[in-house]
Amino acid sequence: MKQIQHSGLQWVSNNSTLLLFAVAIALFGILSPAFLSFQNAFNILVQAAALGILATGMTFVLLTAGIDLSVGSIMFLAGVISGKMVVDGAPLWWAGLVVVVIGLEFGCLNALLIYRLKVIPFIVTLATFYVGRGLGLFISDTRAINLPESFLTLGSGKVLGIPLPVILLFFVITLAHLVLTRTTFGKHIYAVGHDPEKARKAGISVNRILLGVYVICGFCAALGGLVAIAQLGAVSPTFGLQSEFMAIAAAILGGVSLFGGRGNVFPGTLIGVLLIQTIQNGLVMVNADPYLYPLITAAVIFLVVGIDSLQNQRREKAKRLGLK
Amino acid sequence: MVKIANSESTFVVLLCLGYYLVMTIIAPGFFTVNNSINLLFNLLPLLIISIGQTYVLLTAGIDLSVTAIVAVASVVGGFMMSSDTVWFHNEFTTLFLGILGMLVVGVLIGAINGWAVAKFAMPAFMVTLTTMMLFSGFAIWLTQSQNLYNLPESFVEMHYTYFLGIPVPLYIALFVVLLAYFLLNRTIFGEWIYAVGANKKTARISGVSVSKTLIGVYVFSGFCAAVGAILYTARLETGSPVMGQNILLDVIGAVVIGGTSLFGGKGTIQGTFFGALFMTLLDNSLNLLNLSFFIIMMVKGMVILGAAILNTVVERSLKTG
Amino acid sequence: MKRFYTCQGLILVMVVLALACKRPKGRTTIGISFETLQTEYWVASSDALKAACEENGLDYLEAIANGDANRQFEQVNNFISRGVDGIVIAPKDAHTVIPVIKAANRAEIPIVIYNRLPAPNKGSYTTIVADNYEITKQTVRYLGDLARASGKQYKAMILIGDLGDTNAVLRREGFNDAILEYEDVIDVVAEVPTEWNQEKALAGVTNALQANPDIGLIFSSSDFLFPSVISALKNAGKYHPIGHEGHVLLGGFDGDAMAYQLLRSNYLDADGVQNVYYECDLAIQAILDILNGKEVDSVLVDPGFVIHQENLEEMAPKMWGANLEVP
Amino acid sequence: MLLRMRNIHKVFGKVSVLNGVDLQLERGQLLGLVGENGAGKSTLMNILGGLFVPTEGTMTLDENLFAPTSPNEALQAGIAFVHQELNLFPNLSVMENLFISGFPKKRFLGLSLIDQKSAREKAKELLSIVGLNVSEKVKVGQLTAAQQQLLEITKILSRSPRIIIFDEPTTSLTRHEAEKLFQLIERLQSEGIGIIYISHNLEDVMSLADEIMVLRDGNCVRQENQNAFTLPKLIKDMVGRDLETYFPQRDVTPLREKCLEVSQVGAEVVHDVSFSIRKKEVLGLYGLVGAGRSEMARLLYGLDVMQKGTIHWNGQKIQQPSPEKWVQEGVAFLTENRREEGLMIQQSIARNIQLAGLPNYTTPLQTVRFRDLDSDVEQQARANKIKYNNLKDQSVATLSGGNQQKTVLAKWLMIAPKLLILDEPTKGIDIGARHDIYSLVNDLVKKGSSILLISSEIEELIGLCDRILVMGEGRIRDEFHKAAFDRSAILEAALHGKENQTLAT
Repeated sequence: MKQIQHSGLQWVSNNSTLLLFAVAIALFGILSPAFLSFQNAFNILVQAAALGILATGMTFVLLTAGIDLSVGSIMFLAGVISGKMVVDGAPLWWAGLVVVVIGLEFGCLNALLIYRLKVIPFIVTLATFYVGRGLGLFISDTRAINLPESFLTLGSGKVLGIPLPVILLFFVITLAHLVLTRTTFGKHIYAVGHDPEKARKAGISVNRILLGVYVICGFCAALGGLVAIAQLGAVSPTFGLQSEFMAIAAAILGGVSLFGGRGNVFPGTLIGVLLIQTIQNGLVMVNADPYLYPLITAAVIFLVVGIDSLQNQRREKAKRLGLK
Repeated sequence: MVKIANSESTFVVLLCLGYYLVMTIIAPGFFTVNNSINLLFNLLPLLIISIGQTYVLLTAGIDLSVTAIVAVASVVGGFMMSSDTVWFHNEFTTLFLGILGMLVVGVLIGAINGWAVAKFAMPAFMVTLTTMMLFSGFAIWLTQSQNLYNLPESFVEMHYTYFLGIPVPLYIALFVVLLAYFLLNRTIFGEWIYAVGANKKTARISGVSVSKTLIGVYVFSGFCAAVGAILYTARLETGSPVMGQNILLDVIGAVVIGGTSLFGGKGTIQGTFFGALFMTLLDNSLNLLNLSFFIIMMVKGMVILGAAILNTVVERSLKTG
Repeated sequence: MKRFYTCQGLILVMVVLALACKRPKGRTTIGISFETLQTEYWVASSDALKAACEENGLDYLEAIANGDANRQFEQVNNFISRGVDGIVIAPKDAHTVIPVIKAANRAEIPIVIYNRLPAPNKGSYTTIVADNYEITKQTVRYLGDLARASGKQYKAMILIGDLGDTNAVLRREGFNDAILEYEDVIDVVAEVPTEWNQEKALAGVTNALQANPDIGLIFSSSDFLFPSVISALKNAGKYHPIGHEGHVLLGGFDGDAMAYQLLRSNYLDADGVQNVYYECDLAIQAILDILNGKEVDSVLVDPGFVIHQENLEEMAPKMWGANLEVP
Repeated sequence: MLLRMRNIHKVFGKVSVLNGVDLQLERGQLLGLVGENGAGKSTLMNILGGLFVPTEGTMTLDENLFAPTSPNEALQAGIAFVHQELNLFPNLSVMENLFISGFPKKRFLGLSLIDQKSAREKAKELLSIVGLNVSEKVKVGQLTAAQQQLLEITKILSRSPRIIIFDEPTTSLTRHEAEKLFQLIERLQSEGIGIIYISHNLEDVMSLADEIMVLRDGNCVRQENQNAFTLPKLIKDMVGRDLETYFPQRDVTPLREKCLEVSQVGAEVVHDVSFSIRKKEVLGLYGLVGAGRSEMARLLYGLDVMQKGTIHWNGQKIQQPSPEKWVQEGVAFLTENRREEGLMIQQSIARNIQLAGLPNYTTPLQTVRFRDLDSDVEQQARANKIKYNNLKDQSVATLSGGNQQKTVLAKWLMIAPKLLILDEPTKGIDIGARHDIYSLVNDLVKKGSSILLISSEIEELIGLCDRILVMGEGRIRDEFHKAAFDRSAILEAALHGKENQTLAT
């Protein structure tokens, strides 16, 4: 009997995010019937698209025990440059391409500094965070850029009745899931994240893996930025601020470890993203004080991280004692 | 170099010195009394907050919540001292309790950080990230995004009040710096900080009270952030929920340039002093050269990166040679 | 030794960087400090101020604080260190400008506050400000008349700005006072706090429209929030031109290019306009007057005007947004 | 001749680790390689494994010259190394670990994907060869130590090796699991694979090996057929002298008075352990790895949570033991893993030595009396014969293993411990430093302290202890008094246990 109770408790703490997600849905559903509408479910997905894409990229980096603080700046810089281009009459696809290239370049820069010069990811990406945002502000002259109609249609467009951002989100998540579970590269990411030294011994080129994950993260940041501005219709100087933290939080909520090697994009990170977005949306639906949003979101993250840390302590001890 | 700096901080001392000389020549209005006072007042809060951060980094932690602590302390101080809310009628009581309230807020948030890091073994990055979100949200919620004004005259005039020919904030900063230096270099707490940062397991087995030490450093960081908030609030004559939201880079940058390792166990107060000085010099001089803040932002980012690269290069050459 | 060379290298870079910067000339210099250039209104103001300086043969330094009051304070202090002859500041809010005024007074440099009225204080300064309350009231009255003429009942929403900013407060008051006169036809159901932030505005309007799908009148305290309003309206399927039966009455404030375009394309009903060129000329003139020892009033008011579909042709030339390129 | 290493020399900096070692290995032969820690076993094997290039000497593999410059090259040539620390990723599945260096692939929509189906089939096939009966989908972290070891061997077999080096393969295995491993090794031998087997468990080596090679101080003492060895002879070859002279004499007899009494202590892997230590007593604790020795010590010291039982210290009951309390009481714990739990590796020697004793050097204001502290630290460093250049500026990372261990010991001697718990104090330490440590221990006992010595080396325990407890499967199985010390009886107790003897099959 005791054994069953114990494992039940374990299940709860192992799936704290999923549970919170269910609780959140039930709670908001009771408080506001409109919350449970089909339309609102789509709303949540649309609003989650940008963060979801961002967090997917972040998951790759976190899996190697790295961190990328520069994603918000990449979003911003990509938004500013593409916005300027479109305003100046460049075609949309050309701007989109430039956005992607910026994301890739920033990812390369991060990765090169990390593995060539052996500076820790935190400092490297903190620096590129400031350089990127500074550059963006320099180019935009700190002005907001209002985008033409064509951008907005990208954000609100639908294919077969499904909003474009949602399609993009699911495409990115499916691809990421495939890469992580079905390719050598994906398996090597987990290996490097667990122990780079062991990975090297197993004949894995750690540098190539690092390059790969930061490039993917940069790419996702740019893409996420594109999705976000296509919904906003404008790039303000505060665009993307703190996005990196939300992306990290979403991934951590989804069970990704800051210390590498543990976690997945699907269902992990996706659930984390949906939890955050559901809370945000639900608070709106029940007409909560908007100033409470960050408080509640932060409290939820704190809770999940706390539970995970206790879990982790237990795992470590079990590992040391050779138990399962 | 004399004992003012050990080998680790020689670099940053030279950097400050050289930079100061160059700017004296080329930056208009740099080498003036007015600007020197300016420099000093810009330096003090950053220095104080960076010193708190140094303590945390020495234990291989990080405190991202300093910006939120500055904001909450500023707001609470504003509430307690503003003549719009009239809590106390005596100016001295207002001032005393207001400042005490700010310090208590800092210490409390620090204690929450430390408690979560020490007792739940939560990663410091996540703990302070969430407390940052939580408390900056809290500050905005508390004030509904409003600023608090009409602070007591004696409080807002702090920067222009001289005692024995020295402005009051300098005394405050001096107190914090000396306290920090004393705690770190003369007491068992300081030795324990280095030990916890160098190797938590070894420290624990050697009888070091790891949780007390960890809670201690986060509390100290919170305290320093609150002192920084006092200076910021007085200077801007406003209790603001967004106070200090842009200083995180400057703080971490100052500490890292000052030679403190993010992996713990290595770093000094002297180093952080010069690190903070360099960040302030950079800001002030580039400003005087009429560069906009975003260019300064980029330069700062690159300078931090440069310092980190140099640090690893030096460390590697020490290892191989 | 290696370290020594690195130091040298760093210093060299700095020297080059510094030399690349402009050195000021010996003429009268004005320090222009903007809290933000985020909106077109500030951009246009900044351009107009610089143009006014050049017209009067003045040099200028410009600093932008990107919404950080503390940074703005430090930037103005740096102006003072550099020995500017006058300061024009568009401050973050009514109170954080007070220490700035004090610093300028201490250094005995004339200071002009542009577009935002400071809270009462003992400093000496001159404020150039549009009559936010009155212009808003007139604008909303026009919308109210339209509502009453239609004979329908309207649910209304206002996007309010940063309430630390006097302008936002006055515009809100103007809106509320004007609406009181139309209580019979207009019911205010939503007040969306935006803190002058487009993302917050988008979320707020979207959610308000979700909660009250029958909102029929929206007033935005600033034109730069229109992209958010329109995006939200489109998502809710409520974005229709004037004349369409689902048209939502729209009002704004500032008179920027987007507002002009919306007026032209028949989506915007009325817009309160501040006269940027007039205000900027006033600002520079005020500084020159003070430098020449003349007395200047502490508040100089720009009366502004309301532009709407009926007086569009007549007033467009005076609307600053109409003279900008449409983005 | 499958492998021949001739006249191998290896010099690191100024230290000569190998001085002309010769080694021969036939196909299907098992060579037991024994020697004390620091004798040069791992260096020799690392040269064979391509990690180091010998300073002098040649190797031939199947009569062809063989000079690997990287582990990969050695692997290509068919030299496989089963390290003590397995090169597995616990966060990946069995199948993924098997193919981590090269997955079977297929193409799908232009993407190069892992061919799950053929990978799974191949994995199943490989697993069945070694008789590892687990699903290929299971995460490696969920396997037992023995299963992980088998998996590592499976991984190696998939590359068809010619020589496999086993480095202490049984340390984390139960006896039963070890027996199964031996069967597998025998099978590998019968397939013509040459095996080099390194172990401290001399009984195992004696029973498994065809030939035994003894290394001491970088020299090959002997390589001969195993028949030529007897256990005492083997030990003498390894240590270089008789045990009596190897361990310094101590003329102290334990007092009657007990200082520590432990009763019915238990937690996850420790069950109902009761024992006591007398003042001035050296109590040994022997057991195989996994017997729960270190775990028991950690429990006592408050590093893990004690679920039941009581501890009395000098008659006082200790509530919720913690390192902090123990250090205050004068109880020290030198742990097994020096780098992770004993030292602050990047910090100076002085900082390391002073750490535990700091509370004894504080004023009421909590400031540290640095002058007294510094002189005492220096004195202690000298007393411990630590070889250093600069106490305050030199990091312990620059010291040799022996000097590092002496530094940890110095840290504990600074609190003048009344009870010192030593967990494998001489692991990986050269003979000279060992001797120094033994002397320090004896001196301490003479001054009135007690010692709890945990060791895997029976000789060490016999040489130093007044009494030896033997642990197995988390319980105390037997107790031996100095007069009745008997190497094989102790080992027998550890392997099978007194109570279990009849049950053992």
